[in-house]
Parts: sequence; C-alpha cells; structure tokens
Amino acid sequence: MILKTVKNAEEAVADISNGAMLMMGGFGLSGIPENCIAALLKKEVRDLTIVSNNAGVDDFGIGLFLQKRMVKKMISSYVGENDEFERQLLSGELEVELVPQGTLAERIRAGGAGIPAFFTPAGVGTEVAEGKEIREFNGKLYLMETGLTADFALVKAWKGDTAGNLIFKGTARNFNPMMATAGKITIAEVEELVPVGSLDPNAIHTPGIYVQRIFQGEKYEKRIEQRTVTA
Amino acid sequence: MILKTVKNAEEAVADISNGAMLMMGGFGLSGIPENCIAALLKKEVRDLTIVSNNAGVDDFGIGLFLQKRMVKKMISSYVGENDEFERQLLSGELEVELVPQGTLAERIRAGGAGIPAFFTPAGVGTEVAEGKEIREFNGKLYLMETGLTADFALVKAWKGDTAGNLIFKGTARNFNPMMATAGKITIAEVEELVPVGSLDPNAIHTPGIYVQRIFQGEKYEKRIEQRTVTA
Amino acid sequence: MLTKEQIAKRIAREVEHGQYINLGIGIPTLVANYIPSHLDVVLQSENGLLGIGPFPKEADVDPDLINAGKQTISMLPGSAIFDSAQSFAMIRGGHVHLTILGAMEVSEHGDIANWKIPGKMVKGMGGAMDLVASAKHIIVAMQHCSKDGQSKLLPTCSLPLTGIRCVKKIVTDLAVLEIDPAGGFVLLERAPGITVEEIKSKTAGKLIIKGEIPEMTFD
Amino acid sequence: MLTKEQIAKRIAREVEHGQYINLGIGIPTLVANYIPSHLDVVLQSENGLLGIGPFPKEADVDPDLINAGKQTISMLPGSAIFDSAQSFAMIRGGHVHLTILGAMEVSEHGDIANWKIPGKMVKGMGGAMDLVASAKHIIVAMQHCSKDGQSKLLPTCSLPLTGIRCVKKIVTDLAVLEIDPAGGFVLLERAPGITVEEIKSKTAGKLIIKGEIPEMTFD
Repeated sequence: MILKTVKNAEEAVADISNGAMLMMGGFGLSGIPENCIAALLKKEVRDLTIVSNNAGVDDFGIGLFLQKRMVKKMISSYVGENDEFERQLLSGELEVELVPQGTLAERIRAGGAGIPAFFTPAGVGTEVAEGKEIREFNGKLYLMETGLTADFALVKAWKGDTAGNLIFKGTARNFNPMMATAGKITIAEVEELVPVGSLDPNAIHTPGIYVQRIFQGEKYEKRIEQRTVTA
Repeated sequence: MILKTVKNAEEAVADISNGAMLMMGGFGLSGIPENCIAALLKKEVRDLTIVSNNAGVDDFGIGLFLQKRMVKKMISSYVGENDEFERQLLSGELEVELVPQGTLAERIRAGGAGIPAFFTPAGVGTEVAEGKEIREFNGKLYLMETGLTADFALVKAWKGDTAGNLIFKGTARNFNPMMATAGKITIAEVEELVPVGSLDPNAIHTPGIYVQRIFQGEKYEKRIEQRTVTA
Repeated sequence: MLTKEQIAKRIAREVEHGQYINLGIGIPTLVANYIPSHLDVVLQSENGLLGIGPFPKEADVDPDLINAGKQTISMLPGSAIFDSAQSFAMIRGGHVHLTILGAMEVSEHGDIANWKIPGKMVKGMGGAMDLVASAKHIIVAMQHCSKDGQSKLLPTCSLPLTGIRCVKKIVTDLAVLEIDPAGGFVLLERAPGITVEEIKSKTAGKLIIKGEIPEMTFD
Repeated sequence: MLTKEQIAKRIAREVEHGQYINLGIGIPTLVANYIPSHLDVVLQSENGLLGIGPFPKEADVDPDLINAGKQTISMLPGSAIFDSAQSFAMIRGGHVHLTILGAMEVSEHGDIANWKIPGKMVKGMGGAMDLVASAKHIIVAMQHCSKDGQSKLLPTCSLPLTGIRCVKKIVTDLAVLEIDPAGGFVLLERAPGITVEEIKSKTAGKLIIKGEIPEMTFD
C-alpha cells in the first residue's frame, strides 16, 4: 500500500497559497474539515475560491474565512445561515456562483470522474440556465453543466487508514466523498486514523486512491446549527 | 419502511414478458442473479434485450439464454468467454451493441440518476464514436453518450433487508449497484434476507428506494471461470 | 384560515402508501407529524438519508445526523445513508415520488419562485431546483398572501424562478388548489369559514371554480 | 527473444513508487510478480478492487473475489472494493497512473488496436477503450510480430482501433520502444542477442535509432 500520513493540519495545508481553489466538504456545519479550517485561518491565505455547499455560520466554519476576508469567490448552493456572507455578497465584495445542490454534487463527481460535461433538468427556465446550452432529450429540456475540479479538496471522515481509505459517519458524509475525488491534492482529516488493514474493504466509502494526505484531527467541536429534540 | 419482499424468483419475474429490456448484474459469472436466470429460463421468454457486461459462458449464466435463443439483442462490453455468442453474432442471428466497459457503467448510472447524456473520452477515434457527437473540452476530445434504463434490472446481492437495502460482497458488486438504480422495476435476489433494522445504515451499498422486489435466492452455484491458486 | 399545523395536516392527506417523499424546510417538515401510521412511506433528506425519524431525545442528539434544514434528527430502522451525488441521483432519476416545499410565488402555469429576492435576499436555491425539475408530484405549502397582503398566486411569477411548469398542487392557509394543465388555479377546497369570494379576491392569477367548493374539515 | 516472463520483468522496471496501476489480461498480469518489493504500488482491477494480492491458496479461493481476467485472487491489507462506475471514475478521472495492456497492433503515432478482427473475432473492448483514453502513462506488452510473421508495429493500424495517440511505450519480445510525439518508434533497448538489423526488419512502422542501442540484461 501507498502510505499517505502527514503529521497534522499545518503540514497538510502547508502548500495551499493565495489564490488557490479549494473544495471543502460538509453540509451546514456537519462533516466540515475543522482542523484544516483552523490551520488555514492561521495561515491567512487570501483570494481563495471555495467550493462548498454552504458558507458556514458567522463564527464557525467557512464563516471565519469570510470574517478575515480570505475568500474571493464562493461556489455554493445555499448560504442562508451567514449574515456576513449575505452582506459581502450584496455589497459586491464577494463573488458568488450559486449552483443547484444536485448540480453541484454532480459537477464535482463528474470532475473527479473525468467527465467534462453532462445534462441535467435542474435550472431549466431559470437564471441558472443563462448562457448554458439547452437540449431536448426524450421530450424534456435539459441544460449542460461542466465537471468541476479544484487544486485541493479538504474532506473530513470518521475513520481512515494510512493508505487513505475513508469511512464517513451518518449525514456527515454529504459532499465529502465526491470532493475527495475532485481535488488535484485531496487532504483528509479523520477522527480516528487506523493502520492499513483495520478497515473492512467492503465498507470503504472513499478508496485511498483519491487521498494524497491524511491525518488524525483533534478537538472536534461538531457544532450543531439547529438542536431539535423530542421531550 | 416500505416492504418489498416477494416469495421467490418465479414470483419476482412473473411479469417479465417477450420483448422486455433487462439489465443483469455481474462481471463474468461473479455476482450474477442465478435464481432469476433460472426462473426466466423456465418461462422461456423471447426477444429479450439484455444489458450485461458479459454474456456468461456457454453453459452458465446468460449463455443459457443464448442456447435457447431467448435473446434478440445484447448490450455488453466483453463477450469473449462464450463461443455460442460469437457464433450467433458472426452469423447475424444476434444483434450486439458493444460498449466500452466504463461507458457502459456510466450510461447505466446516468440512466438511474436522471442524466440523459454525458461526455467521455473513451472511444474517440474508434468505431464506437461513429454517429456520435464529438466535442472538445479543455483541449481534449470527448464523445457524447446517453443514459440507459431498462424495464427490469435483475441484481444479486450478498445481504438485503425487507426494505430493499442491499450490501454486496467482494468483487461480486461490479455492475449491480448501478443497474439497481436504472430498472423501472428492480428485482434483487440476495443470499441472506434479513429484517428491516438488521443492516448498518452507514454500510448500505444500494438504498432500498431503488429496489421494488427482493427475495432470498437458493442454491447459489457461484461458478468460477478461472480458478487460479498459489501452492 | 389554516394554521401552519393545519396546512401540514391537510397536505398529509395527499400522501400515498409506498411513497418516497422529500420534505422541504418549514411547513413541509411538519407534514411528517401527520402522515397516517397505516401508510408505509419513507422520508428522504437530500443531505443523504432515507428513513428520517422524529427529533431525537436530548441524550441521543448526534451532530453527525441532521436533516436538510440542519436540524438534529433520528433514523428509523431500515434507513440508508449516502452521499450528496447519490441523493440527487435519486431525486433527478425520479425515484423520489413526492416533493413538498415552500414558495414565495406560484404562477397559474405551475412555475415556482422561492430562492431569491434581487437586491434583498440571496440565500441560494439549495436543492429546490433539482427537486422541482425532477419529482413526479410537487405540492407547495405556503401562505396565500405575503405579509403585506399581496397574492402569491400570480399570472406569472415576478421573482427569479426556481422551476417552470412543475407545481401540481398548492395548499395555502385559505385553500387547496391544483394547476390546470392549460393554465389556472383550480379551486378544490376552502379553509373552514373562508368564502370563495375571499379566495377569488386574494388570487391574482386565473382562478378556476367548477361547481360547489367543499370546505375542509379537521377532527 | 524475451519470454513472456522476461517481457513482464522488463516492464516491471518501468513501475515507480506510489503508482496506482491497472494490469491487463495476459502478460501484463505477470508484471505483478516482478515489481520490486521496495516500491509501494497498488494494483487496480477494473471490476472493482484496489489492492490485488497474489492468487489465493486453494482453501482461500472465493468466487466473489476475482480480477478483470475472471481469475480468483486475494486482497492485500488496505484494499478497497467498489462498483464498476466508481472503478471507471478512477480510470477516466486520471487517478490510475499507469496502464499496462496487450495489443494486436500499435501504430507509430501511438494508436492501438486490440479488440476486434472484423468477421473473425469479436470479443469486445472490455475496459480497454476507457483505459487507453484516460491513463497518463500507457505501456503495451506484446510480441513484435504476429504468428505468421507480420510486424505488429505499423505506420497505421489495419484493425479497428481501441484508442488513438495514447501508447507511450512498447515492450516486445525483441525490443523496448517509445512513441515519438512527432511519429515513429524510438528504439530504446534490444533483447539479448537481437540485432538492430533484425528489429529494423521486423518493424513496419518508422523506426528511429539514435546512437548505440543497449542490450537488456536480466539477472
């Protein structure tokens, strides 16, 4: 096996520099790469283009990048939980490409899978379709969307082995597996890093071939956005 | 949960009739739906269009359909292990569409995922590209392929629950998960059928939403094509 | 006028046995509470879960288990977890039978707008564009009028669209309506105590009234 | 003339540390036996496995564990299993670094034909078209001439193509050659006892000979 272990988040993100395009896993605050985010905040890299379904909240996740004005452009599907984001967007300080969530997921999968373009019905007849090719298949209209890759993909998994194989937990899986395939360099942080041979090959969510660096993260806060409970 | 259990293979394939288009899981003889194949052989349905990576061997798997002349057309990537197949093909008795294996896998996935078409580099400059749209993306040529669905998908899993959730074993997974998504009716036969709640939700390969009928198969032969061993 | 709970309760009557259903944020989420227990249905959350259960007990709260509204949830036996690409493969591929979602505006041709108010509010479309472009049956849950009294049932939408010719049915605080394939809101039911005249006056788009319009009843 | 094992042995020298590699059926499969143990590489099988191990002991034979040649195999620690769509996502997406496969013909521009002889043999392309259209580095293992003595290194292929301008290197029983980007087979090494003259006479395509051509050595 090819071993991918690095020491920690700082080492993992050491070569991410100003102007980089990053994919960051997570849905809301669930399954986000907390350690990589902290390391990047410390580095204060700037002019980042970030592909992430959401933009965090004002004081956690990608929201912290926005506070420090580290982001040039966001490619996301929903950014409703972040006031600072909305302010920077409406004032024109931040460039934003809003993409339907399924299209975003599929564009990332396509990018990782060597598929340069595909057709989807999402967005036909809306401003999302502007400037895009529309084509009819079997009597229904579709628009062409392109595959998406990034310089780095930062993903967060539950368990991982030193060969880069990953297993996610619950709905913290979300965008992480596709993003892992679409980074030129994919960095995985995991709650538990285990030796090669400890994971069931039949239960791997992301095969190690997609992961270039892996480390065990620490002090996961896993902040909850909407704590809803039954009495 | 929505329960999908049927009694056996006979009940599962009861409404498959002449002229149907079927997808059948498996790579070589590994992971093929043996019980459904036996039930269809008994029914002697004819004029089938079959999507399957391979065509079985002369006396097992889909090869048995060919012996009985039940097949009108095969859509496959490799049919080299079957002499009767090659004979019917060269003599023109059998219609065949040969598709690159990755393109076949992706066409099936696309069909199940509501993607009517996508671009792939496989086959550019070859006879596979004849009549297809060629387009350049980022300096490389790609051809457009279309999504594929079928009237029925027949898949074979290791374990399944009564809600249709499936787990495959080893390389018997192969084409089964994509085909499960692309059948208007998907029939899953499993080695072990367990009650809802017995499988780890985090380890499901095929979510039950894709499966309309499930039953526990019997007497799996699992014939080996090339028994290679180390002394 | 129906309460939010009553809108959810009324929509729950549209649910059929054996359906896989995606519930949007807000009133649609409440629908889950009113689906009759003799119907076997499965709720899909587009962030990657089939088999959403009730909100968890405090002790069972798991930050790694949320719905698309980022609320903590539980899983029912028989659940399956998957990634976002697989989730939208299900949606786009037509495997999810019913989508229930909110809207800012619906047009008499079934167009829907629910993601953007230019210059004012930009939250993003999330999964809504994929859902409305894909589901076989789409029901909108919303107030009949905006807070400043403007009808949200219009000849054409004024806000940026989420999808075109996709909405099949609308349940508001005043009425149940369905979209006529030729255009127009067909009035099916009135909320208790609401007259046809009132609905007519609060519907800016073409309202189609055929025969007597029954009043909804709730136990 | 190299034996099949020697062809495999020579190709194994092309393998680099850290590579993910797909080995085709036949001679390419033998390459696995000769990869130096100090190199960490991972073998991919396109039917859905990363981490192919040696053939199993008789007692460990598992019909649910085969390679793309339908041979029973074992898995190494750290393996991962996946479906065919994921497998070709890896291949098409350029995550597999090196592909080694057989051929019936190779042209001096790197075109390859290996799946069909019109009217005679139709086995299908399997995964070969995806592999040659995608891998960054492609090495062909084959005999220099066909059984009836015809050169398989041609100006242009006569058989239906598998892919165009994709082959980088060729190892035959007579020589190691690489494709010149401008066209032509650049002769790199001779098999023990084989003269440049013989290779020249058995290469129908343009052969490029620069300086002294070293003879391969095997321990």
